[in-house]
Amino acid sequence: MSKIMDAKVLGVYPVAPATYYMELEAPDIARLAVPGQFVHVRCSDSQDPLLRRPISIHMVSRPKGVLALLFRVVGKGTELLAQSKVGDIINLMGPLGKGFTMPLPGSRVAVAAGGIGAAPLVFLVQELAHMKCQVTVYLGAKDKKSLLCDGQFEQMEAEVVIATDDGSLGYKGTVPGVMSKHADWKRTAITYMCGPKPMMRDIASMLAEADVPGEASLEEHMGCGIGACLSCATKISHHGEVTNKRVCADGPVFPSWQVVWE
Amino acid sequence: MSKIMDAKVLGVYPVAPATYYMELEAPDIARLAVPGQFVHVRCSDSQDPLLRRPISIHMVSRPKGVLALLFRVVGKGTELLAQSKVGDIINLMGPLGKGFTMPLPGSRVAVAAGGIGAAPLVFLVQELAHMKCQVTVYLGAKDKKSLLCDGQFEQMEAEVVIATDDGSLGYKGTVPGVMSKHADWKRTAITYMCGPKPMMRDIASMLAEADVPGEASLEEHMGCGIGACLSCATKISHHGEVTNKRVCADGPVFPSWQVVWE
Amino acid sequence: MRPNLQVNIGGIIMKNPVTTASGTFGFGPEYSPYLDINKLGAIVVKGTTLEPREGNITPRMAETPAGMLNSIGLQNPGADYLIEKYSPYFAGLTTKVIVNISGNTVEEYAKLAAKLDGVPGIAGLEVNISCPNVKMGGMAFGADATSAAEVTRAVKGSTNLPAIVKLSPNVTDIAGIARAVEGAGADALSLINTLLGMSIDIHRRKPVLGNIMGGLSGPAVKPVAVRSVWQVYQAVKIPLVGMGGIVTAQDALEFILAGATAVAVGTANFINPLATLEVVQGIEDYLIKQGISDITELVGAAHRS
Amino acid sequence: MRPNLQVNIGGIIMKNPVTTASGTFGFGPEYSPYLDINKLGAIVVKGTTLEPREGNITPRMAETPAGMLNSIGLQNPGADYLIEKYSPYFAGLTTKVIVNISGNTVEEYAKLAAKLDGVPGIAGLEVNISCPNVKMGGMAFGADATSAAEVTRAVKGSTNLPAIVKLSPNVTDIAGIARAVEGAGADALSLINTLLGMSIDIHRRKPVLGNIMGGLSGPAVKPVAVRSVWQVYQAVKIPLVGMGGIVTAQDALEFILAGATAVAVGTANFINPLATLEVVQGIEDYLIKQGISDITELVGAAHRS
Ligand SMILES: Cc1cc2nc3c(=O)[nH]c(=O)nc-3n(C[C@H](O)[C@H](O)[C@H](O)COP(=O)(O)OP(=O)(O)OC[C@H]3O[C@@H](n4cnc5c(N)ncnc54)[C@H](O)[C@@H]3O)c2cc1C
Ligand SMILES: Cc1cc2nc3c(=O)[nH]c(=O)nc-3n(C[C@H](O)[C@H](O)[C@H](O)COP(=O)(O)OP(=O)(O)OC[C@H]3O[C@@H](n4cnc5c(N)ncnc54)[C@H](O)[C@@H]3O)c2cc1C
Ligand SMILES: Cc1cc2nc3c(=O)[nH]c(=O)nc-3n(C[C@H](O)[C@H](O)[C@H](O)COP(=O)(O)O)c2cc1C
Ligand SMILES: Cc1cc2nc3c(=O)[nH]c(=O)nc-3n(C[C@H](O)[C@H](O)[C@H](O)COP(=O)(O)O)c2cc1C
Ligand code: FES
Ligand code: FES
Repeated sequence: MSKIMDAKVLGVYPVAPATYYMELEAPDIARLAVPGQFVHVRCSDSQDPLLRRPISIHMVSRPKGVLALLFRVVGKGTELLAQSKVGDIINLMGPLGKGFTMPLPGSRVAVAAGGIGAAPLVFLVQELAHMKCQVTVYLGAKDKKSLLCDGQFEQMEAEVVIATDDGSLGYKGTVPGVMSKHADWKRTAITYMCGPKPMMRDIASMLAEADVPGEASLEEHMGCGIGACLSCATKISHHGEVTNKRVCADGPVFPSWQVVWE
Repeated sequence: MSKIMDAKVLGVYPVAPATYYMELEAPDIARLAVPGQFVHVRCSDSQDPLLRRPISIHMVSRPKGVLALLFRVVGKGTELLAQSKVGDIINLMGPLGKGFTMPLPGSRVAVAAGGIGAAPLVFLVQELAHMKCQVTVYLGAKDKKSLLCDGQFEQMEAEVVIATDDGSLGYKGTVPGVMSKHADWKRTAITYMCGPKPMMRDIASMLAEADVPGEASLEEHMGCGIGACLSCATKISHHGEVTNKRVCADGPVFPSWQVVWE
Repeated sequence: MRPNLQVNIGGIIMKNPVTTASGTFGFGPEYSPYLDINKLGAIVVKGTTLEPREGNITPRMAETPAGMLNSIGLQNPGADYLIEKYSPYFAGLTTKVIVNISGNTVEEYAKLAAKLDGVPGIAGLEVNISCPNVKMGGMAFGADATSAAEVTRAVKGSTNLPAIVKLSPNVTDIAGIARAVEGAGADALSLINTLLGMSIDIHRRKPVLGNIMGGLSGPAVKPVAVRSVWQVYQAVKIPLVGMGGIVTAQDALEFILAGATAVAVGTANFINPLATLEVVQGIEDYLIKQGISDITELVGAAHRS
Repeated sequence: MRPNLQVNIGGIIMKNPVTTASGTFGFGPEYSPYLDINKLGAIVVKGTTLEPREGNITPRMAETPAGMLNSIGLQNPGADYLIEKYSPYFAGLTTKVIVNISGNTVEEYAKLAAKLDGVPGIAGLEVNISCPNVKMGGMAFGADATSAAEVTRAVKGSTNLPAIVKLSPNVTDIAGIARAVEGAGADALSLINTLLGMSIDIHRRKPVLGNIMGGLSGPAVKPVAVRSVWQVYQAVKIPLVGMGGIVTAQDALEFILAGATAVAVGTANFINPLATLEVVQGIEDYLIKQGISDITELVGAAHRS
């Protein structure tokens, strides 16, 4: 079974401003994927855009063999993806990368999601729910209408704490802002996070201060997506030694205290 | 009124192996075009393929504001055109180039068409029919199933003489071959031609020998399509002097005896 | 308030920083059915030589990934024809007209420069020492700092028109050549001319272009062009006209941020005859959005960030 | 009858003419989940230096029209690690493994060449004198005929392994450098390395790449690469490995017809991990269709048409 395949588009739906939910028929990925992994997507058959685009695995349905993606249109590649129609064939590589480290069943954990960073965390919370973990999601967005996945998290019986930049829903401010008002996350086994770098950097330092472990899902521009080209280097500090790790193959998930936040 | 416009696709139909008929809503082109002119078509919004593709005006319906194209899929650009769907928007420049010189009304004329070269000649015969000209079409193709536009020519009451390379319909052989058996074209006011270069070269020399005027529609790879870049040069001999003329702006139709056939 | 778009290219005052790349815009009238040429900062017309030239054999053009090869070979009606037939048209335009010149010898460049001096309607010369498509009068002069400087000196000594010297990217050290040309008196530099390239027809097993090699242009070359502008900006003080693959205002802004005072649109005209105007508009929109009152503030800004 | 695909690159016998471009295929194992590496004529592994290197700061990659810029900067675990960790893997492959080497000084190249001599599993060296992404040990050596020859001589004097010297396209006269390198004893040449380019982020008003400039690769550069192979084929007698923008067998055949005895697939691996195998298959199909019994008949055929 190869890690490269053609997948049929089952549906594409707008869910928020410039944000789309897509379902693909990809049974091998659905079967093998773990939360935090991604697929490397060929958005066009032409040479413009040339390269694949990394997109997190948002959800899978193993019985149905379905892979779901949630993505924001930011440029040519995601624009083409958003325009695809039911029945179109999209070439995928995956599942790629190392996912989140799962806690012991029944643990209490925190999840911090900013903007489109919510995408991979739905799959994570799904698995955490299966493991009967007690999950608090700190969910941030620009405003109410940009908020993503709140309903999904609630359905999975996570406690959801919302923060919006403009205060149009929940706490007015950022995710680290709302976390600093809540002490809950300090008593969890681990905090998982995905979102803008400044958000993750701030949370990472709060975690470090409180001496709580955390894992962050990072982004870097990617060439190969499988560890061969070294495009996606990120600085990771381990026992005081800083080395370049590959987001695609060594990550995208790294211990938050090891990430050299720049 | 600009010569550049977005045109809506009204229909795309396969009509022969790798050959498509397409209708576009383009009232300005329908109104202004004369037979032998072409449109310069943007086949994709991406930079691959980069350049426009020149396609002859196959037919127009002035009352309906419809432009029809007939094209063969040979590469990326024509492949994309063939894949377009009803409602798609295609950017066009046109009508471009100089068309055929029309004869006196009621004249007797010959038309020689080889393969996809039939495309612009349908529009021509349409106009000739309006002018009550007596038209003989020498129509060639590889085989019966590749033959194009025979029905259309017959509907316009042209006499149609068919030649196929494999003899699966009509005379077995080439268009110049069948013409050499017919003497009719020698008694016409002019012979119009469009098709592969060797075909046109042979007919041009037959015409020269018989001292009958002819006009040939040429092809060259094009950049701008409007005479600015000099990509599409072709050698034209005029009063013994050979100069480079632009197929896009000085042609695509040239007197067949002036073309330097190489 | 609308931002200032006016720039000065070695004495040629352009109302906005957008011009056309020589050889891609004919002499101007070809594009009149599509846009109001007077809305451009300047137009640079087809490469002109002392005598008329027929150019290279066909095919002269081949599409490549996000680019095209051309081997036109400077087909043009010659300087006398230009002066007689086109200069009255040029004189009637309110945009600036820059004539691109080439020669087989240094003397030919000088003669041509002298001949065009004082012709009404001509605002400046672009000295092409970088055409890859002709044996002489082309890239040979631009490939070497000494000969590039020699041509520049000869032109400057023969005319009062501002001279923009056009550089080739097919060199080891473009900054060194730029310095030599500046030292020889060039008023401005334009870059890049096309990259030397070729395609092979695998069915006929021979080169696609009649002339074998040709010049690569279009979006494909943009990264090389931006890099060249970046390097030359660090090497000289005279203004630069940046070009190579500009399709949109975003592309043009990359060149301006890298150090170009003006930009030229070439191959993109073939795809979108309105590209130049859209670039002008897009630059203005960007300035407004970013709260910048004068385009010249942006020139080379990426070096200072 | 199946045509002969075997070629000889300066003593390295490849079962077919298709290999991988250094830096785009890791050390091999990365691509094993996607294809059977032993079906390739050879693999060229990531650029290796005497000491481990961390490479350049990020961002290290930017997409461009039909191309990409990289400024990896030779991040690699060093020669000792390669020998210890990867050479047993190499020795277990039936395809040929070529190690791409770089150094800061001529001596480093020599030491590295000596060190890799006799290591099981290594069939040859590709000497990178053309990396645009490191201050030393890179393009500087390849930009000048004298230093290119010097590196070549030093390597050849230190090893019995066949040496393929990799040329830079960022030069005025690639054929001249090729001749100098051939004269210094190179067994084969590979070309092209990346074109020096850059992109600017117009929102942040600074270069996209952390290292400012990077190397342009992918389909965009193909015309420059084919032209380089064409020119170098006319200048030297040693075999050439052609690369730059190869995505399909058609692309590869352009290089072979221009004069390349073998070809390497680089950036295309990122888009389609099976690209190399598809190129092998497509070349074989073409030979059969054209009734050619031996690939070597095709090498440089476009010069003879
Ligand atoms: C491991 C990983 C998982 C991701 N998961 C998701 C997801 O689930 N949903 C989602 O909306 N986005 C996700 N992203 C970001 C997504 O890859 C980019 O938004 C996308 O590549 C942009 O492509 P474009 O052509 O639309 O934009 P352009 O800006 O035109 O892209 C130009 C180039 O930059 C690269 N690029 C641009 N932004 C990013 C970015 N943020 N990260 C990496 N490369 C980038 C593109 O891949 C391309 O090579 C993920 C990124 C990574 C690294
Ligand atoms: C004035 C004129 C009228 C034409 N009318 C028709 C028509 O009515 N129906 C039809 O099927 N074809 C017509 N052609 C040919 C048509 O333009 C080409 O088949 C088409 O450009 C091929 O594009 P592609 O991307 O499919 O092929 P590719 O081979 O991928 O094209 C690569 C490049 O070569 C150019 N090219 C390839 N073949 C030709 C050609 N024969 N002539 C000019 N450029 C070419 C393309 O435009 C492109 O720049 C006409 C050509 C000209 C010059
Ligand atoms: C068809 C064509 C003809 C050209 N003719 C000339 C010329 O006569 N003189 C010249 O200096 N440059 C000429 N050039 C080069 C362009 O002016 C420009 O430098 C180059 O195309 C890069 O810009 P672009 O990528 O925007 O096209 C020509 C380019 C093309 C495509
Ligand atoms: C990400 C990346 C890393 C590269 N690293 C090296 C290297 O270490 N050594 C080297 O000689 N060339 C290196 N190259 C250049 C390639 O080997 C090749 O010469 C170039 O990319 C052109 O081929 P392509 O267009 O098929 O990619 C690298 C290219 C890329 C894209
Ligand atoms: S994207 Fe190639 S190593 Fe990560
Ligand atoms: S295509 Fe540009 S002049 Fe004809």
